[in-house]
Amino acid sequence: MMTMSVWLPVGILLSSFIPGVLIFFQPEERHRLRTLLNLLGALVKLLLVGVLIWGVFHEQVFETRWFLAPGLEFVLHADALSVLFVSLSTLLWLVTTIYAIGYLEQTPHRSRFFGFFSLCVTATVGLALAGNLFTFVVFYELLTLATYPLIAHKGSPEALRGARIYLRYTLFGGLLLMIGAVWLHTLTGGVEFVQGGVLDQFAELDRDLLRWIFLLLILGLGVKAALVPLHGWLPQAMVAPAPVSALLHAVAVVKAGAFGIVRVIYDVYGVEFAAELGVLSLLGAVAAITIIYGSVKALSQDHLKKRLAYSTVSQVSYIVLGAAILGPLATIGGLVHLVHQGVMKITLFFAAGNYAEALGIHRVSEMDGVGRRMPGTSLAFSIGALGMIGIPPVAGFISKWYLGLGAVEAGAAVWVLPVLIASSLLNAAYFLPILYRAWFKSPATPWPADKTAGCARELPDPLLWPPVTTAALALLIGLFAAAPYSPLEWAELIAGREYRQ
Amino acid sequence: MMSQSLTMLPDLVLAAMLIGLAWAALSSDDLRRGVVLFIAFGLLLAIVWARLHAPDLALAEAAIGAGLSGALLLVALRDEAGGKETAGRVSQVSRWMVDLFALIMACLIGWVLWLTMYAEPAERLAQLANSMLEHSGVSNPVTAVLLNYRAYDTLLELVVVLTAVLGVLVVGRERRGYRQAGPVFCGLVHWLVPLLIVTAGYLLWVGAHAPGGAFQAGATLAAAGIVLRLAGNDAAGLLDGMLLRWSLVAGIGLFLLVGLGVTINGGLFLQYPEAWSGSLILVIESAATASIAAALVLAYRGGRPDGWLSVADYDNNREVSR
Amino acid sequence: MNNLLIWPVALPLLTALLALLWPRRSNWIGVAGTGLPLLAVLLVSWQVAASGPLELALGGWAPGLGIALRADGLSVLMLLMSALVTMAVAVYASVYFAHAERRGEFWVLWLLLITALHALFLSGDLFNLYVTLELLGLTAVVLACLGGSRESLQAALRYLVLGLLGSLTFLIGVALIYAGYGTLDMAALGDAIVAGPTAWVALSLMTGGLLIKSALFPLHFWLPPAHANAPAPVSAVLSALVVKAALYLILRLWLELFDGVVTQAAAVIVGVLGAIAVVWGSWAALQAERLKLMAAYSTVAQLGYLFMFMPLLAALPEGAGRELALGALVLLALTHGFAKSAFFLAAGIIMQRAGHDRIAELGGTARSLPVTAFTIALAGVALIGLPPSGSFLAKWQMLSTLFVTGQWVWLPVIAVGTLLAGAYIFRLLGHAFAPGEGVGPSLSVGREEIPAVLLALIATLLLGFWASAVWELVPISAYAGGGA
Amino acid sequence: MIDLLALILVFSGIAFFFFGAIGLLRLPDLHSRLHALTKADNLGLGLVIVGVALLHGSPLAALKLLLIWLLVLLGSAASAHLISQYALRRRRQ
Amino acid sequence: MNGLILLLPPLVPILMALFAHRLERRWWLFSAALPALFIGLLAEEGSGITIPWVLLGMHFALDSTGRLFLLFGALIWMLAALFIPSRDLAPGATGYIKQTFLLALAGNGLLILAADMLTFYVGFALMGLSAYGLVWGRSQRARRAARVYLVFTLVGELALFAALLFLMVSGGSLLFEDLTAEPMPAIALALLLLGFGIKVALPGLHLWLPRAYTLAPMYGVAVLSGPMMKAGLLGWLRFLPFGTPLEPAWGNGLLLLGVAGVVLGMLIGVVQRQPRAVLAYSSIAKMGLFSALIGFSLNHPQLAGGLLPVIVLLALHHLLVKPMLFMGLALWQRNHPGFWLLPALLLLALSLAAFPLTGGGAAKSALSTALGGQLAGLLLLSGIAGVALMGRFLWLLKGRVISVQQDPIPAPGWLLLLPVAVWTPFSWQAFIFEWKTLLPLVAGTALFFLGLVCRRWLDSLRLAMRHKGQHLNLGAVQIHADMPDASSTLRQIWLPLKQAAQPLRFDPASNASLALRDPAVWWLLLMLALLGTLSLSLFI
Amino acid sequence: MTQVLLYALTGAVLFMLGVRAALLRDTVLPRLLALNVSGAGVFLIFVSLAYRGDSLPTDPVPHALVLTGLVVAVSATALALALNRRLREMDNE
Repeated sequence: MMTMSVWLPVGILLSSFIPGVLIFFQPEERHRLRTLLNLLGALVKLLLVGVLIWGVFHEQVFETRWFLAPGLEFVLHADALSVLFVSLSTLLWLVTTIYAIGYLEQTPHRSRFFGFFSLCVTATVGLALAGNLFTFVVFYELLTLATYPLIAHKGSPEALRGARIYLRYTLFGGLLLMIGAVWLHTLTGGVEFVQGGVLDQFAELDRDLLRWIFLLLILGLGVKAALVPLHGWLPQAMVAPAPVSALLHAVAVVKAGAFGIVRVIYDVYGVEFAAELGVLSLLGAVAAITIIYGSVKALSQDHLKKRLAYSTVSQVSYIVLGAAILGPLATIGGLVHLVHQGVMKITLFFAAGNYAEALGIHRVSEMDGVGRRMPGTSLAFSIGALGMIGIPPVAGFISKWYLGLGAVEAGAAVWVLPVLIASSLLNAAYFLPILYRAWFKSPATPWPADKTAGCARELPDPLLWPPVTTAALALLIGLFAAAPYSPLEWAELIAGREYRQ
Repeated sequence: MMSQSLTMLPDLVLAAMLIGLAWAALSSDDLRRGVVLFIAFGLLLAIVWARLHAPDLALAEAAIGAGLSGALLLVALRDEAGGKETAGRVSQVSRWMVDLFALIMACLIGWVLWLTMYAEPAERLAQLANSMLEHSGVSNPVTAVLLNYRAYDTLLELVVVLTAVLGVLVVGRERRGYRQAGPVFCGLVHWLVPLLIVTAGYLLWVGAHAPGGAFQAGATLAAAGIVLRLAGNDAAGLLDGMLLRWSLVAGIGLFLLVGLGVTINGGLFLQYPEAWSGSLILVIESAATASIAAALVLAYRGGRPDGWLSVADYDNNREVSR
Repeated sequence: MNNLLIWPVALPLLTALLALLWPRRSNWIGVAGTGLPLLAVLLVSWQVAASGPLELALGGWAPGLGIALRADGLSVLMLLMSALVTMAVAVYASVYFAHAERRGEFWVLWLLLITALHALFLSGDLFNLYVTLELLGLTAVVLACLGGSRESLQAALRYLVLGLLGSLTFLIGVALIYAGYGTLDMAALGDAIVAGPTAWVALSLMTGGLLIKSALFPLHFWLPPAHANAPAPVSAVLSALVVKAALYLILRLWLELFDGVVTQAAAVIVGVLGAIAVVWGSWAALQAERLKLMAAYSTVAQLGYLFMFMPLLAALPEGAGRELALGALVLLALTHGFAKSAFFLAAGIIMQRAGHDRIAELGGTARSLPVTAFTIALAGVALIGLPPSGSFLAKWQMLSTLFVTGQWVWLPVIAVGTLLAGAYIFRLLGHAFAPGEGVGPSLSVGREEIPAVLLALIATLLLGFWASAVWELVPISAYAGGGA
Repeated sequence: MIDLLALILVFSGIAFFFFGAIGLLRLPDLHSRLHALTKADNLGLGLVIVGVALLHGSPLAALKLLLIWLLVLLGSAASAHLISQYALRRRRQ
Repeated sequence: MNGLILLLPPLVPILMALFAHRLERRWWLFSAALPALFIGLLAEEGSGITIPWVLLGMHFALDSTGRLFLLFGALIWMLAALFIPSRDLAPGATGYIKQTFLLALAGNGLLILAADMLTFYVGFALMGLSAYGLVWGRSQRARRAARVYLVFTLVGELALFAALLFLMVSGGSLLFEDLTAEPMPAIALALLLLGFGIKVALPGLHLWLPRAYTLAPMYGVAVLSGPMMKAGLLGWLRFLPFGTPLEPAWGNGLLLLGVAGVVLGMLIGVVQRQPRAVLAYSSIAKMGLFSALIGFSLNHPQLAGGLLPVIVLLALHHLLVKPMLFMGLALWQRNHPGFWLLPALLLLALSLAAFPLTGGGAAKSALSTALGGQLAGLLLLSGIAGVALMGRFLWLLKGRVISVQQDPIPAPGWLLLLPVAVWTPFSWQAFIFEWKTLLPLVAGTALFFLGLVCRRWLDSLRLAMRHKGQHLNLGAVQIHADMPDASSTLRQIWLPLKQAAQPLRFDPASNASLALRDPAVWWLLLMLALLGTLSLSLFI
Repeated sequence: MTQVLLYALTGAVLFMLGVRAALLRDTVLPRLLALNVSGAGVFLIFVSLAYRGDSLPTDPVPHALVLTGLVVAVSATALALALNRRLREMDNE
C-alpha cells in the first residue's frame, strides 16, 4: 500500500507519457497500433485516476518525492483539488483522443501529433498533481512546450504565426511565474501546496513584497488563463486543429492558468491571508473586466472558433473570480466551473470542428440551417452554449449559482452580480444567434465544402460521439450536481478543507 | 656604489637594446626588416639568458627562439610577398586607449615584480629542486626539472609540438623545395650536417649534467635538416611513410610507456626507480630528440609531404591494387 | 590505485599515437580511444564520489616540486561532461568523417583534444595548466580548420592568435604568482594567497587571458566564425567543451585559489560583461541567418550567463548558499555543454543532407529528419532553460541566489536573455516545421542521429532529474579555498 | 701577463667587429659590405677566441673554441658566397 | 410512491421532447399534458417528494394553488396542442414547435409543482426559454417579436436568479416554507418584482407582450397568455412575503404600477385595430389588476390571508378565458366560422368583463368581498377597462381577417372547454346576481360607445402624434417600440463606445447582436439601468 | 638584485610592447612577431626570477618552464604560419 501511494501519481503521469513517447517513433502508417496505444494509455489513466479518486476521498495520502537540487524537490501530491483537475483532464483526454483519431484521419504527421498530444496531457496532469510551486512551474513550462507543436501542427503560415504568438505570451508568462516562484521560494525556503496556505506562518515577511510576488505569479499564470491584457494569444491559437483547440480551451492550457491561480490563492497564500493582503479585490476586478471584455469581443466575431475563443477568455475568468472572492461558496463556484467550463467548452469546440470538417463551415454566418443537417452535433453545441449562458440544468448554471452565492455571501454582490448578469446576457447575445441560425433558419446556399453528402449518418462515429458524450456529460453533471462524486461535491470537499482552519 | 652601477652598465645596455630592438621590430612597417630585427632580438635574448646564468636557455633560445623561429618567419616572408596586404586602420583613439592600457599594465606588473623581488622576495623552489637533485638521476638541475620533477609538463609539451606539426600537415601541401645548391654550399653541407648530428648527440648526452638536452639536441638536428633542405634535399633528411610516423610518435610514445611502465611495480606515474632514472631519462630524451627534430623539420617544410598519405590515399591504393 | 588519475589523460594520448601510426584503422581507434577514457573517468568519478578528492603526485615528487593531478567534484563533473560529449561526438564523427580525406589526422587530433581537456581538468599545477591550455588551443585550432574552407581557416587563425595572446597573459600571471609565492602547486597556493597587489595583478592577468579564451563579451568576436565554420563534430566540442575549459579555470582561480582576493567590484565588472554578452549574443543569434552561426552566438550568450554568476558568488559567504550557486553554475555549464553539442551535431546532419544551413530554407526538415528536428527541439529546450532541462534548475537557483544576495539588477537580463533564447530557438523550429521540400528523401534514423539525440536527452532529462548529483559533487574540493 | 695578452686580443677582436659593423653600415654596395663584414668577422672572432682561450687556460676548451671559430669561418665564407651569388643573379635578371 | 407521481408532469413531456421528431400526430402533444391533468385531478394535496441528488436538491409538493394551476393549465395546454397546424408537425417542418411546446409544458409543470425556489426557477426558465419556439413565426416581424420576447425573458430569468441568490444567502434555505422566517432583503424583493414583472407584463416591462400576442402563432399565444403568464403571478404568490410587514413603499409602488397597467391597457387597447392586439392589452390591464392586488396584499398582511385565494381564483379564471378568447378568435378567423361562434365568443368576453352570472362576475364579487370595500375605485376602473376592451374586441370581429389556415381546427374541443372557461372556478357562485356589479359595466359600455362616437376624433389624435416622419402611432403596436428618441440618443452614446471597445471590424453579416437593434430592448435596458441604480442605492 | 629587477621590468615592458602591437596590428605576421616578443618578455620575467645572484645556484624550475614555453611558442608560431600560408595560397588562387 505504501508503494502504491508513491507510485500512483507517477503511474498517472507515465500512463500518457509512455504512449506519447512510443507514438513518436511509430511510422505514419501504423494507424492501428497508434490508436491502440492512445486508447490504452487513456484507459489506464482513467483506471488509475479512479483509484486516486477513491483514495483521496478516503483521505489517503498519495505522494511522490524526488530530490532534484538543494531546496528543490519534485513533488507529486494528490489532494482533492488535484483530483478534480486530474479527473477532468483524464476523462476529456479520452474523449478528445477518440475525436482526434477521427478528425485527423488521412492527414500527415499523425505520429507527431499524437505524441505531443499525449505529452500535453502528461504536462496537464503533472500540473494537477504538482505538490509544490516548483513542480508546478516545471509542468507549466512543459505544457507550453508540448502545446506549441500542436498549435503549429498544420504548418501553414497562420498556424505558425498563431503558435509564435502563443509562445511569445506563454514564455513571457512562464518567466514571470518563475521569477515570482523563485522569489517566494527564496523567502520561505520552499513552497509546498498546503491546504489553507502557508504564507501566514511567515509573519516577519514584508507585506509589500508578498504583494509584488503575488502580482508576478498572477501575471505569469494570467497569461495562460487569458486574463485581459494577457489574453491576446488565445484567439490567435484557434488556428490549431479542432481537437487541439478543444484541449487548449477546455483541459490544458487555459485551465492550467486558472488552476494555478487557484493553487496560488488557496494553497500558497491562503485565501484569508491573501484577502488580508488586499490582493484579491484587484484580481477580482481583473477577472470581472476579463469576463465582460471577452464577452463583448465575442459578440463581434464572425469566425466561429474565434467567437468560442473569446468566450473562453470570458468564461475562464469565472474561475478566477470565484477564487478571488473570499468565502467557501465562491470557491466552490470557481472550482466547479473549472470542470464545468471544460466539459462545455470542449463540446463546443468538438462541434465547431465537426462543422468545419463535414461542411467546411468556419463562420457563424454560414451556419444557417445546419441544425437539421447535423442534428447530433448541433444538439451538443446547443447544450454547451446554453450551459455557457447558465441555463439550468446544464452545468454552467451550477457554477454561476455558487459564484453568485459566494458573491452575495462575501458582500461583493455590488460588483460581482452585475458582472455575472451582464456576462450571462452577453453570452446569450453571442450564443443564441448561433443557435437561432442553426435551428431556425433554412440553409440559403450550399455549404462551403460539403463532405457528408450522401453519407448514411451525419458523421463518422469518432467525430459524432465525443461531442454528444461531453454534451450529455455537461447536462448530467449539472442535473445531478448534488449526487455523490459529482464535481460539485468535490468542489465542496475542497472548499471545506481549504476553509477548515 | 660605483662598482655596482658599473656592473649594472652592461645589463642596462642589454635591457635598452632589447627594448629598442623589440620596438623597432614591432613598429617597422617593412615586414622583412621586422623579422630580421626579431632574429637579432632573439640572439640578444640568448645573451641575456647567459648573463642570467641560464645556459640551457641560451642554447635553446639561440637554436629555437632565434634560429628556428627566425627561419620559419623568413620562409613565411616568401608567402607574404604574393598576398594582398590588408592593413586595417586603427583609429587614433583606440591607439591611445591601447597605449594607455599597456602602460598601466606594464606599471602594475612592474610594481608587483618590484614588490616580489625586491621588497619582499619569497623563498621559491630552488632550494628544494637542488636538494632533490641527487634523487633525480641527472645532475643538470634543469634536466632534472624537465624530465623528472615536471616530466609531465614535458610530455604534454611534446604533445603540443606533435599537434602543431599535425596542424601544419593538415593545412596544406608542402612548400616547394629549393634548387640543388651550388658546389660551395654543397661542400659546406657535407661538413656541416654530420657535425650538427654529432653536436646534437653531444648535447643530448651532456644534458644529464651540463647545459643541453633533448630540446636543444632536437633543434640542432632540425637545423641539420633545414640545411639539407636549403641545399636542395626536399625531404630534408626525413624518412618517408610509416617511419616518419614512427619518428614523430617515438618521443611521446616512449615517454608515455616508460611513465606507465613504472607503475607496474606499484610506482606512481613517471616515478622512475631511482637506480634507473638516469638511463630512463636518457632513453626518453633520445626518442624525444628524434621526434622533436622530425617535428621541427616538418614544420619548416610547411605542409604535408608527398610521402604522408591520407587515409583516402590508402583507400585508393587498395582499390587500385584490386 | 592513485594512478587512476592518469588514465583519462594517458589513454587518449596512447590511442592518438596508435591512430597516427595506423591511419587506416583510425575510425575504430578513435572511437575506442574516446570510449576508454570514458571508462576511466567513470571510475574516477565513482572514486571521488565515494571517497573524496583524489590526488596523484606525478613522479612521486611532492606537489610543488612536482606536478600533482587532482580530481575533486568540479573537475569530475567537467571530466564527465567532456568524456560523455566526446564519446557521443566520436560515434557521430565516425559516420560524419567516414569518407573524409583527412580522417586519419582528424582522429589523432581528436584524441589529442581529449587528452588536453582531461589533462586540463585534472591538473593541479598552474604552469601545467598553461601547457594544457595551449595544447587545447592548438588542437582546437587544427580541428577547426579541418573543414578547409577559407572562412574556417581565417577563423582558426584568428582563434589561434587570440588564444596565444590569452595564454601568454595567463602565463605572465603565473609568473607573478611564482614570483610572489614561490610555488605553482594550486593546493599550496590556495592556502598561501592573500589579498595584495601581487594577487590582484596576477589574478586580473590570468583572468584576462582566460576571458579571451572563454569569449566573454568584448573578447568574443573570434568565437562565432570559428565555431560556425568548423566541421560539425568539432564545432560541437568547441562550443561545448573548449570554452568551458577556460571557464573552469576561471572558477578554480576565483573561487578556490583567489578566494578572498576577489573583490565584489571585479566580480560585478565580469558580471556586467556577462550580462551584455547574454543580451548581445542572444540578439545576434536571433538575427543570424545560418544555423551554425546562430548556435555559435548562442554560445556567447550562454557563456554570459555563466559569468553573471560571478558577482553572485562573490557576494555570498562561503557555505551552503555559495555551494548552491556554484552548483547551479556548474549545472548550467554542463547542460549547455550537452545541449550545444547536440545542437551542433544536429546542425551538421542537416548541413550534410541539405548542403546548406540557411535557416530560412529549412522548411520540411521536421518531416524528413524527424529525429534531428527532435534533437534540435530538445537542445533548444535546454538552451532556453525550460524544464525539465538542467538549465531550468540552474536558472531557478540562479534567480534564487539573486534574490538572496539582493542583486536585482541581473533579473531583467536573465529575463530578456531567456526570452530572446526562446525567440531564436522557436524561430528556428518554426522554419523547420514549416512545409517545404525538406532536405532529402531520407526518413530513416541515421546512425549519426542517435548520439545527437542522446546528448540532447542527457541535457534535458538526465541533468534535469539527477541534478542533485551536481550539488553533491561540487562541495568536494581539493583546494583550500573550497568547501573546507 | 697572459691575461693582459688575452685582453688585448679580445679588445682588438672587438675593434675588428666594430669596424666591420661600420663598414657594413657605411660602404656603398653589397659586395664591398660583404667584404668588410666577413673579413672583420672572421678575424675579429678569431682574435676574440684566441683571447678567450688564453683566459680559460684549458686545452680542451681551447679546442672547442677553435672548433667554433672554424665553423664560423666555414659558415661565413659559404654564406658570403651564397649572398654574392644571389646578388649577381639578381643583377643579371 | 405517491410523491413520485408528482414528477410525471414535467418528466413525461421532457421524455417526449427527446423523441419529438418521431411524434407526428398532435394527439401526442395533447397527451403530454395528461399527466398534469391527472395529477391535478387525482393527486393528494400535501403530497411531496425530495430528490436530493438532482441539481442542488429538488423538492416537489402539491398544494391547492398548485393543483388548480396544474389542472386548468393542463386543459389549456391540451387544447392549444390541438391548435397546432399539421404542417408544423410534419417531419421536415421549420422551427421546433413540438419540442419547444413540450419543454415549455414541462417547465410549466415543474414550476407549479416546485416546493423550492430553485426548482421553481428551473421550471420557470425552461418554460420561458422554450416558449421562444412558440412565439417564433414565419414572418420577419414574428421573428423579431420572438427575439424581443427572448431578451425580456432572459432578463427576467437573470433577475430571478439574482433574487434567488440573495434569498439563499439571507435565508439559508430555498424551500418556500422557510421563506417567511426572515425579513426579505430589499434587493431580492426588487429583483423578484422585476423578474416576475416581466412575465406578468407590468407597465414598462410589458413591451414584449403586444408584439408577441399579435404576431405569434395562435397555439403559442394561447399558452403564453394562459398558463405561462400566470406562472409569473404564481411566482409572486410563492415568493413574496405576504405574512411579514414590509416597507409600505413596495406595496404602494406595485399598486400604482398595477393601476397604471390597468389604465394603460385600457387606453391603448381600445384604440387598437386588431382583435388580437385588443386582447393583448386586455391582458396587460388584467395583469395590472393582479399586480395592484398583490401590492395591496403586501401592505395589508391581515387581509392577505383572505385575499390571496381569491387572487388565485381570479387568475385561474383569466388563465382559462384569455386563451379561449384567442383560440376562439382563431376559429373565427378561419374560412367558414360556424354561426355558433359569435355567441360563444360573446359569452367569453362577458365573462372576462366580469359580467354578472359568469365566472368573471362571481370572481369580482368575491374579490370585493375579500377586499372588504377597499380599492373599490380600482375594481371599478378594472371593470370599465374590461368592458371597454371586450367591446372593442367584439367590435373588431366584424372586419375579420381571412387566414390561410387549412387544418380542421378542433372546434369541438374548444366548445367543450367553453363552459369551463366561462364559469370556472366560481360556478357555484356565478349565478348570484348583484346590481352593484353592473356599475362598471354600464360605465364601460358608455365609454365604449363614446369611443365609437368619437372615433374620428381618435383617428385625428393618432395623426397628430405623427412627427418627424416616425410612426409614433398611438394606435399601432409600435408605439412602445419607438419611444421618444431615447433609444437613438442612447445609441449615439453607445456606438462610439462600442467602436472603441472593438478595434476589429464589425461584421454586419454576423448578426451578432441578438436584438440590440430593437428599440424595445433599449427601452428594457433603460429600465434595467434605472432599476439597477435604484436597487443598488437600496442595497447600499 | 637590482640587476634582476631590471631584467624583470624589461620583461614586463617587452610583454606589454608585444601585447600592444598584437592589438594594434591586424595582419598575421606582425602579430606573430608581437606575440613572440610578448612571450620573450614573459620568459625574461621567469628567468630573472630564477637568478639568485652569482653565488647561489639558480632556480632550475623557471628555466625548465621557459624551455617548455619556448617550444610551445615555436610550435604555435609554426602552426600559425602554416595557416597563414594556406590562406595566402587561397588568396592567390
